[in-house]
This record gives sequence, structure tokens and C-alpha cells, in this order.
Amino acid sequence: MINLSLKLPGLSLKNPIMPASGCFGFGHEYSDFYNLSKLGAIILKAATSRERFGNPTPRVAETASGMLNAIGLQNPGVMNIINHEVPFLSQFDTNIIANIAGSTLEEYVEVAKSFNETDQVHALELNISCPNVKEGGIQFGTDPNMAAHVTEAVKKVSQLPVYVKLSPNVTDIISIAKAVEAAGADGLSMINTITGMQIHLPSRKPLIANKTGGLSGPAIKPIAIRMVYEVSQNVNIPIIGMGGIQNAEDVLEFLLAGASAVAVGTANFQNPFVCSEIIDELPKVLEKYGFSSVQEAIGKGIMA
Amino acid sequence: MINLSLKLPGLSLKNPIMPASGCFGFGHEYSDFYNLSKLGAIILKAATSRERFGNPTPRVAETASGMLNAIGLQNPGVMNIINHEVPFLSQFDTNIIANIAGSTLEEYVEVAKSFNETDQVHALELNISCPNVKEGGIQFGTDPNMAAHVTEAVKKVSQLPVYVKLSPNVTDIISIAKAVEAAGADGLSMINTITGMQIHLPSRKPLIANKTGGLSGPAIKPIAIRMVYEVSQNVNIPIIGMGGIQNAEDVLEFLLAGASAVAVGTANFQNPFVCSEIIDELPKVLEKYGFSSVQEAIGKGIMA
Amino acid sequence: MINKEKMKILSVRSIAHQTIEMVLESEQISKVALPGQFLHIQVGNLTLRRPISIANNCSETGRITILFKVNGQGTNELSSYQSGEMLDILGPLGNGFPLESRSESTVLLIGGGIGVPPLYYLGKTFRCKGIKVISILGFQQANDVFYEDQFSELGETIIVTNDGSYGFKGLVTDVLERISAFDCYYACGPKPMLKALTDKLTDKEGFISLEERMGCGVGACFACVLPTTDGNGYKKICKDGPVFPAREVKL
Amino acid sequence: MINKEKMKILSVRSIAHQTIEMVLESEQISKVALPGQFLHIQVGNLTLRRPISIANNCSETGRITILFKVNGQGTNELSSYQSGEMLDILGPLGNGFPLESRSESTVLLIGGGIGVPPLYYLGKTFRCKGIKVISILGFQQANDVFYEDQFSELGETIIVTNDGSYGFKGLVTDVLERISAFDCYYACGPKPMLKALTDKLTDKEGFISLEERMGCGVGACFACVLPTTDGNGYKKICKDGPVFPAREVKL
Ligand SMILES: Cc1cc2nc3c(=O)[nH]c(=O)nc-3n(C[C@H](O)[C@H](O)[C@H](O)COP(=O)(O)OP(=O)(O)OC[C@H]3O[C@@H](n4cnc5c(N)ncnc54)[C@H](O)[C@@H]3O)c2cc1C
Ligand SMILES: Cc1cc2nc3c(=O)[nH]c(=O)nc-3n(C[C@H](O)[C@H](O)[C@H](O)COP(=O)(O)OP(=O)(O)OC[C@H]3O[C@@H](n4cnc5c(N)ncnc54)[C@H](O)[C@@H]3O)c2cc1C
Ligand SMILES: Cc1cc2nc3c(=O)[nH]c(=O)nc-3n(C[C@H](O)[C@H](O)[C@H](O)COP(=O)(O)O)c2cc1C
Ligand SMILES: Cc1cc2nc3c(=O)[nH]c(=O)nc-3n(C[C@H](O)[C@H](O)[C@H](O)COP(=O)(O)O)c2cc1C
Ligand code: FES
Ligand code: FES
Repeated sequence: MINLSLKLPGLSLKNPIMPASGCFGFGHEYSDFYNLSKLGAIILKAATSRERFGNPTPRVAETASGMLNAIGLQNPGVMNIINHEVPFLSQFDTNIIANIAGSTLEEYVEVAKSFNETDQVHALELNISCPNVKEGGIQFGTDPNMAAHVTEAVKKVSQLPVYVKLSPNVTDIISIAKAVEAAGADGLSMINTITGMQIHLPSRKPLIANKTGGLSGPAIKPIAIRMVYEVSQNVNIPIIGMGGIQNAEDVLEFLLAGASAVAVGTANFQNPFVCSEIIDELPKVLEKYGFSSVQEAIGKGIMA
Repeated sequence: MINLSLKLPGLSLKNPIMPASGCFGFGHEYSDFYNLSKLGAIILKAATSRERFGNPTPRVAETASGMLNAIGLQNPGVMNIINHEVPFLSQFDTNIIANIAGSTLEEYVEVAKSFNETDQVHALELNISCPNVKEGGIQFGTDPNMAAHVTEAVKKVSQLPVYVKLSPNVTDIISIAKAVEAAGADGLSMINTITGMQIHLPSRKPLIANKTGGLSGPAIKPIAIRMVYEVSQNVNIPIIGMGGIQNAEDVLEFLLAGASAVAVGTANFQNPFVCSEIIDELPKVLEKYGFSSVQEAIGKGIMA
Repeated sequence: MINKEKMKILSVRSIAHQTIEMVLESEQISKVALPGQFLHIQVGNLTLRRPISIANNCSETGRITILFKVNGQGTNELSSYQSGEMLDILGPLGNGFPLESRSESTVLLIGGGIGVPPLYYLGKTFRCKGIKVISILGFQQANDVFYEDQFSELGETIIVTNDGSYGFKGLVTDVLERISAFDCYYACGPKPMLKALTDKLTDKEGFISLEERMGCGVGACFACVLPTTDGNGYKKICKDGPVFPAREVKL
Repeated sequence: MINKEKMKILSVRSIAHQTIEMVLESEQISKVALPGQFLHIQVGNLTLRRPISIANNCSETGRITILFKVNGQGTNELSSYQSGEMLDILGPLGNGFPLESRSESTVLLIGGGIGVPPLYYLGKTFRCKGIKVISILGFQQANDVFYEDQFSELGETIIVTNDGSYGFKGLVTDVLERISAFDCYYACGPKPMLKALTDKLTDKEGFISLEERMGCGVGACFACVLPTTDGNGYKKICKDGPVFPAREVKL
């Protein structure tokens, strides 16, 4: 029997698989495809203090082995999420991780505080890496001091463990990871999307109305694996790894690189059953490569 | 008649197509496939002051729509290149751009100086962005001050126009571009590869002996297009664009984003005729999308 | 209930310039698919599925027809599939045209280019219910025209081409006055056409089917939103649409 | 002269566990391909071509045979091609085994697993020249064994399997003493096998064929270098090899 379970700060996971923020809405749609209780956890779409409509459409475009998106943090606002989305999800036997975003430090703090009002959320994912909004978002994620600052502020007001979601659009992701660790982060989540652009030749315009968007999907997996590996060698808090995961082999690759759990984003669009299928496949894959548990595989890449 | 020609500092190009550094060796092999006089220019493999053997093998690995490489600047040394490689290429009616690299500022200067000894090289590409060597390389490319410093030093000793090759592994490529422009760069060349890693599950080891390698190919094109666009909006020197180009449509996309010419790297491995075929296709593609010359298409993306 | 199903391709044929008709064999989706709903089709290894309307469906035989224009990489690759091959399909997605509790006696279908396909299944369904169907189909030029015979079997059909190379010359809005009386219209086509149409037919009840680039296709990713006319709301085209009452959405 | 050619697949068949034999029809490459050279094959849309040895070649009919093991994504996709389909191929690449100006009367071929293929074309060529051919072929286990009959037609052939499920049990190096006399050996297989072999046969002249992950396949990218025994030189496996005199390279 392969043991998929593991414990992370605030989370008792039956397996290390969770849908990534923004790629699973608030779960409704995918609950039609399979029982969400099967998931290790569910990471919600970003919450901001008030409702946001997001960017103009088109908001997505396909690229070679990937896609660009510029949704722009559309969401119904944190109180609406707490009152109308979280209760639906709490019927499932899984962990709920709320992704929080903001334009200002104060907004992050406000949103984090709001989640104290429900006991149905198990952890926060602090999104300091959204490349698709004009203010805030990625600004907080590209400077170690600002990243530490917002982490500290959120930790101070929140009762929940905080996983800081790092941006790959940086020169030195290690220094940012260390800064947020020092500021009290309970874990890291990485990577968010990489800023990209594509131009439609007939119209000469960007294929995304927002001009730039965030690149996700298999195209970025090598970059994600490299960053997870580098960061895991330099911090002592657990990492939720993500970026281009499509199957259980990819999950094992992230575990070997140093992730403790993983999130699956873009792949849900191609195959709505993908998280469920990965959970079914993972024991076989772990066994095939000589592991008897998820725990055992974490950080076991041989880098000599 | 579609006019493909253009003038860049030091270069009179019959068309904007050139093979990228490291993906075409010193031209010998590809001269068996077509007449190299057809090319706008040829960018040589990196030259260092002395011969380098490079990294252990395996040095390449495939990724989704891309590849990783960690050749490690293997080359026979600058004098050997000048004496044995450049003369062969000078039989062709094209421009030769020498890519120069080093572990120290002094090495860059030495290599740049050496190229004063031949009149068969038309420009230098200053490689401050190689992610695959332990010392130098990318260090110079991730800090605006160091980038400016090495640019200035090389400009001081060289008679040739200098195109600085930028690294995409940075938080703020614009500030680096501006710094090297201010330091006297005649042009920019971008992007070099993005650091990545892939782990082979059966052995649990990185697929590349050097652990990490540089990601190239179509996977990175959206990132390259974004960076070329952003930088072109902020500098007044021309840009040689590259990253994932496979066909003449991709070339036009780089021109619209703001590149004046382009380099084709990884695609040569799939199709050794690719540069020649792109040159044949480019007039049709320009015409199809309403342009009568390369010059006319540069920077014509509509970003309103 | 949305299914993910492997469908066998029964036939592929070109029916007009760059326009393909593909007949698929479905186990599950055909049983429940309604006019106006669409399929989300996995083409090769492409990252995103491609949304294509259901152009015809026979729940008894399980045969679903799609009609599509070769447009870019995905539809180009899709057109190269051959009969006998299998396609991975998610569907039926979206809400179709309203069919229940309606009491028209005559409906007008207005399709532009590749907006024509969903109207065929809709027209057939109306026809079966004994409702009179009139169709206006607009195309760029003569060699783009398709399904004229099929629509003619459903009722009066007017073909319009931009350059006049076939049927009437002009836009679909130019021939509206030729239509005697109708109770409600159903339209699908490029946004400018839909805008012109809804502006002209403000006094009529109408339903329009919209397109937007999609991520998930099921309502989870917020890629395909559309502002509603009430000013502060939005709808998801993939889940709340693609069919909307003409008055409710801002074009 | 290297060509890029579309070759038609004439047949595809499984000849052992996960092992495929594919016969290709070539216009140009077949005319010049020598034993030990390889083809660089474009599989689907993959970024890098896959190097596969020429296992047999008939320049009169233009038929080239390749034998490959399903290993990863590329060889898996390659195995799904069907006869009649076309493959985009670059070749012949590399330098083959030395054949000119040699005066052996008996040669020993030693192949391990998927190193066996190039030796078949080599053996056939020696045979035609009237040179005596002895072969030792090593495999993991019984169901991996292939081309035993073909090699037996060329001369004495000893099969070895790791687990003894067929032929002799052990490694190819374990049966060397069974071979009477030979003038020169030619080997291809996994690096550890080649190392053990060259260590054991230091007193014999030998040629070995090597593998390394490749980028360009033509000598331009420096992906496939190998240090030479003189200490400060290197060779490119794709261009200077894949065949090297056993004494010249460091394993
Ligand atoms: C609900 C719905 C129903 C549709 N029904 C049909 C139909 O019956 N017949 C038909 O020919 N076309 C239909 N379309 C349009 C069809 O989806 C696009 O033509 C197709 O996705 C283009 O893909 P491509 O790879 O060929 O083009 P590319 O330009 O290479 O596609 C790149 C990306 O853009 C998206 N995209 C491009 N054009 C459109 C578009 N007009 N609408 C939505 N996404 C687009 C693609 O899905 C893909 O993600 C429908 C679209 C929607 C939203
Ligand atoms: C000169 C030469 C001749 C060869 N001849 C044969 C042959 O006749 N029959 C046969 O079955 N195999 C042969 N191989 C090995 C064959 O190239 C690999 O098995 C194949 O490339 C694996 O590709 P994949 O996509 O299935 O595996 P993956 O592991 O998915 O490949 C990923 C990458 O690694 C490379 N790679 C993986 N294994 C090898 C390897 N052993 N050698 C070189 N590159 C590798 C691939 O080319 C690709 O770039 C030869 C290799 C070389 C260098
Ligand atoms: C359509 C879309 C919307 C996303 N929205 C969010 C978001 O709201 N908050 C966030 O932290 N990340 C968001 N992401 C990033 C993903 O959570 C994930 O970090 C990234 O896509 C990489 O994983 P993948 O390659 O598996 O998709 C979004 C990604 C996509 C594709
Ligand atoms: C095998 C390989 C070797 C390379 N060597 C060099 C080099 O020596 N100097 C350099 O500046 N860039 C080098 N590059 C980077 C390319 O010149 C180019 O910037 C990059 O690959 C992106 O373009 P592409 O996607 O078209 O390959 C190398 C790239 C590859 C794939
Ligand atoms: S396509 Fe994802 S919400 Fe509509
Ligand atoms: S594979 Fe490029 S030099 Fe050998």
C-alpha cells in the first residue's frame, strides 16, 4: 500500500494533489465531474476585498505547449466568497485554501482578516505574483522587502497558516523565498505564471486584450522544476509545486525536485478529470520508481 | 517587390535572418545544406579567451515544445576562431557577428580586443546571459551596473559595433536594457535561454549533467515577444529578436513587437534548411499581412 | 450532465471553401444535446480544446454533425482527421436556444458565415414541432455558401453574399424587409452582424448565440465573460450562454 | 552528402518485446548510406529529432531498415506510424564502420540490446566481401531477442541473455572465450558493456559505436562530445563518430 497522505502546516492532506488557483473556479463546475472529496485540497480563485470584473476579453490565448491568460483577478469579493462559495465546498471532505490578492498592503490585510470569519478555510495562499493587474499583485512578489512586508502583515492578522505564492518573473527567487520565510510564511507555493505576449498577425494586435498575460502549461514546467529545486535547497518550509503538471509522472518530478505537494492548473481545461486521474495513477507511479509513500519521494532528486 | 534589406549599426543586411549563436557552430556543417551567402548574417558560437571544453554530457534534453542545453561555452578559443573559423566563413557574402563571453571583465575585454585583429567580423554580440557556466556569463546580465560596466569596457577597446545579448532571467529587463544603452551599446540581442531543469524519473537525476540548462524553442516565444516589445518601447537602439522562431510568421511577430532583425536557434536542429526557407517565405508573409518591406513592419504591433 | 467521450468520426467532407462537415458517432452526448449547445474538442495535443457548435444531432442514431471553417492551427489539424479516427470530446456544453414553453408560429433564423451551423439543428427542431421556419444566411461569397438545400427543406431560405456573387448582394440586415411576419428571431454570426441586427430588431424578441475565446469551456476560469446590460453584472458565455436573450447582453 | 528526405514507410512490425522493425523507402539516402551511419528522424512535432542506426540497406531497391526499442515519447510515437505514412529524415549521418582498406579474414560482431541493429548491416557487408563473421548478441531476456536467424545466416551466432532465459546466461563478455580466432571486433551497445569489452580485449583491434543525446546531429551544437584518450581533445559523436577505434576514446 502506497501512502499518499502527508501533513503540511494547517493541512492534513489525503494526497498531495490540488487544483491550482484560478483554474478550478470555486469548485462547482468540477463537482459535476467527480467527487471533490477525493482531492487533497482545493485552492480557490483569488479573493479581493471587493468584487472585481477583471480585464477585457479575449483573456486567453494558446501558445506552444501552453497558454496565456489575463483574467485580472475577477471574483465576487471576499465576503461573497465566504458566504456563498465556501459553504458549498465545505460539504466535501477536503481542505480549502483561499487565494488572497490585493492592490495595496491594506487590501491584503483586509482580505486575510475576513477569512478569520469562517472556520471552513484551512489555509491562505498569499498571491503576490499575479502578473495581470495594474496595481499590486506582482509588485509585491518581485522585491524581497515588499514580499516580506506583506507576509508579515498578513501573518499578524490571520489565524491561518500562510503559503506565499511566488512569482517566477524575478532574477533571484531564492532571496524572495528566504525573505518570506523569515517574515513568517508557513509554506511556499510556486510558480505563478510567467509574463508573456503573442501578436495576432492579421490584426497586428496582441491576442490578449490586456496585451500581456501569464504563461502556464507544460511549456513552463522546466522553469518551475528548476525554481522549486533551487528554493527547496534554501528554505525549511514546505513547497506546493506547480507549473505544467499533466500527469502523475510530472507530480513525482516535482516531489523529487523538492515540492511536498502540487497544484494542477491549466491541465484541468484539457481534461476536467485530470486531478482525479492523477490521484488514481500516483500510487502506481510512485511504486514503479521505488517509493512507498509521497513523503518518501520529497526532495529525493539526486543532484550530486 | 518586397524589400527585405535593412541597415543596422555596422551591418548591411540583405535580409533580417541570422542563425543564433551556438546553434550553427561556425557554419561549416550548414554550408553543406545551402549557400550561406543567402543569410543576412551569421552569429558565431561564443568565443572565450582560451579553449574551453564545456560541461559534461548529456548536454541537451527535450522539453514540451522546447529543449534544455548546457553546452557550457565549448569553443576552441578566440585566436583559433579568428585564424581557422572566420576565414572559412568570409568566403560567403554575408555579415559575421562574433559572440563573445568570459568569466571576468578582463576576459571579455581580451576577447573583444582580439577581434580587432581581423577585418572579417562585422559586429560583436556581447553574451552576458549564458546560464550554463559557473562564473561570469549570466552574472553580468542580471545586474544593470555590471551589465553597463562590461558594455563600456568592451566598447572602449573594440572597433566594432556591440550588440549586447540580454538574459530573460531577470525581474526587470528594461532597466538592464537602458543601462547598456547608456553604456554605449549599439544594439541589443534578446533573448538568451531561460534557466530550467528536468528530472529523469528512473535515475532521479537531472536529465542534463550540469543539473540546469537553458530553455529554448517555441515554448519561450511568448516570453521573448513580451520582452522585445517592452524593451523596444524603452530604448532607441535596434533589437535582434530571438526565442522560438520556426517560420516566417514568427519572424513577422518579432518585427511587429519591435525587433529589427531576428536570430533562429533551436529550429536549425529540426530543420537544417530553416533559415534558408524562412528567407524564401518572408516576402510572401510580409505581403500577405500588408507590408512592402521589413523596415515597414518593425514595431508595427498595435498596442493601443 | 456534461460528458467526456471518445467519438468516432464517421465521415469528413468539404462542403464549401475551407468548410468541413464532420459526422461523429456519440454514445452519451448525443442523447442529451440540444440546439445551441456546443462541443469542446481536443485536437491533437493542443493546450486548449476548440469549441464547435452542434450543427445537427439525431439522438436515436447517436450521430452528431459539426460544421467548421478552417481558421487556424486547431481547425486545420481537425480537418486532417479521417473517418474511423477517434476524437476526445467534452459536451454538450452551454445552454442552448430556449425551446420549451415557447409559442411561436413563425421563427426567423439569421446566420452569418460560420454562425450558420447551430441554426440548422435549431431549425430542424422547430420544424418537427410544426413551427414555420424562415432563414437568412449570409456568406462572404459564392464559394463560402453551404447547407442551402438543407435549410430550404426547412422553409423559405434567403442567401446573401457580401459581394453579390450568389443570392442577394449585401448583409443579412439588408434583406430583413423581405421577410413577411415572424414572432421571434434566432441569430448567430460575427459580433458586428449581431450588433447591427439587434439594433434593427429592437421591437422583436430575439436570441443570439455568442463566441469568445475559451479556456475551460465549463464556467470555471472566467475567460469568456460578457458584461450584461444591467451595468454591473456579467455572464459566462460557455456556461450561461452561448445563447442569450438579445436584450440582456451588451455587444 | 547529407540529405533531408521524406521516406515512405513500407512496413512496421514488432519483432520482440517493445522492439519494432520498420522498412523505409528512400530516394537519395539509401544510395550512399554505409554500415554504422544513422538517420535523424523527425517524430511528430517533437523539438529534437531521434537518432536511429541503419540496420539494413539495399541501395538498389532503396530500402532501409531500422530497428528500435520503444523507450520514451519519441520512439513510442514512432512505433505508432503505419505503413504508407511518410517520415521526415535527415541522413546518412556520421561516419560508419571502416570498411575500405581492411584485410581481416574473420571479424567478431558484439551487440548489446538495441546496439545490435547497426551490426546487421555491417555483418552483411562483410559477408558480401567474403569475410567470415561471428556474432555475439546480448539481450536482457528471451522476449527481447531479435534477428537471431538473420545473424545466423551470416555466420556463427551466440545469443546471451542476462537472466539465462534464452541462450547462454550472462553478459556478452562471458562468452568471449568461446570464440576461436578473430582479427578485429566491432561492437555497439550500452556504455558499461563497451567498457567491459574494451578492457578485456585490449590486445585486439576494435571499433565501437557510441550513443549520446543529440541536438543537431550534424556537428554544429557541441551537444554530443566525448573526450579523447590523448587527454585534451574531444570528438563529436554525431559527426566524428558514432564509430570510433576503441583505443581512441575514453569511456
Ligand atoms: C460557442 C462557440 C461555438 C462555435 N461554433 C463554431 C462552429 O460551429 N463552426 C466553426 O467553424 N467555428 C465555431 N466557433 C469558432 C471556433 O471555435 C474557432 O474558429 C476555433 O476555435 C479556431 O481555432 P483554430 O485553432 O483554428 O484557430 P486559432 O486562431 O489558431 O486558435 C487559437 C485560439 O483562439 C481560439 N479562437 C480562435 N477563434 C475563435 C473564435 N472565433 N471563437 C472562439 N475562440 C476562438 C481557439 O479556440 C484557440 O484557443 C465557435 C466558437 C464558440 C465560442
Ligand atoms: C547514433 C545513435 C544510434 C542509435 N541507434 C538506435 C537504434 O538503432 N535503435 C534504437 O532503438 N535506438 C537507437 N539509439 C537510441 C535512440 O536514439 C534513443 O532510444 C531514442 O532517441 C529515445 O528517444 P525517446 O523519445 O523514445 O526517449 P526519451 O527519453 O523520451 O528521449 C528524450 C531525449 O533523449 C534522447 N535520448 C534518449 N535516450 C537516448 C540514447 N540512448 N541515445 C541518444 N539519445 C537518447 C532522445 O533523442 C531525446 O532527445 C541510437 C542513438 C544514437 C545516438
Ligand atoms: C486561467 C488562469 C487563471 C489563474 N488565476 C490565478 C489566480 O487567481 N490566483 C493565482 O494565484 N494564480 C492564478 N493562476 C496561476 C495558476 O494557479 C498556476 O500557478 C499557474 O497556472 C501554473 O500552473 P499550470 O501550468 O498547471 O497552469 C491562474 C492560471 C490560469 C491559467
Ligand atoms: C545548443 C545551444 C547552444 C547555445 N549557445 C549559445 C552561445 O554560445 N552563446 C549565446 O549567446 N547563446 C547561445 N544559445 C542561445 C541562442 O543563441 C538563443 O538565444 C536561444 O536559444 C533562443 O533562441 P531559439 O529559441 O531560437 O533557440 C544557445 C542555444 C542553444 C539551444
Ligand atoms: S471558458 Fe472558462 S469560464 Fe468560460
Ligand atoms: S549533436 Fe550537435 S554536435 Fe553532435
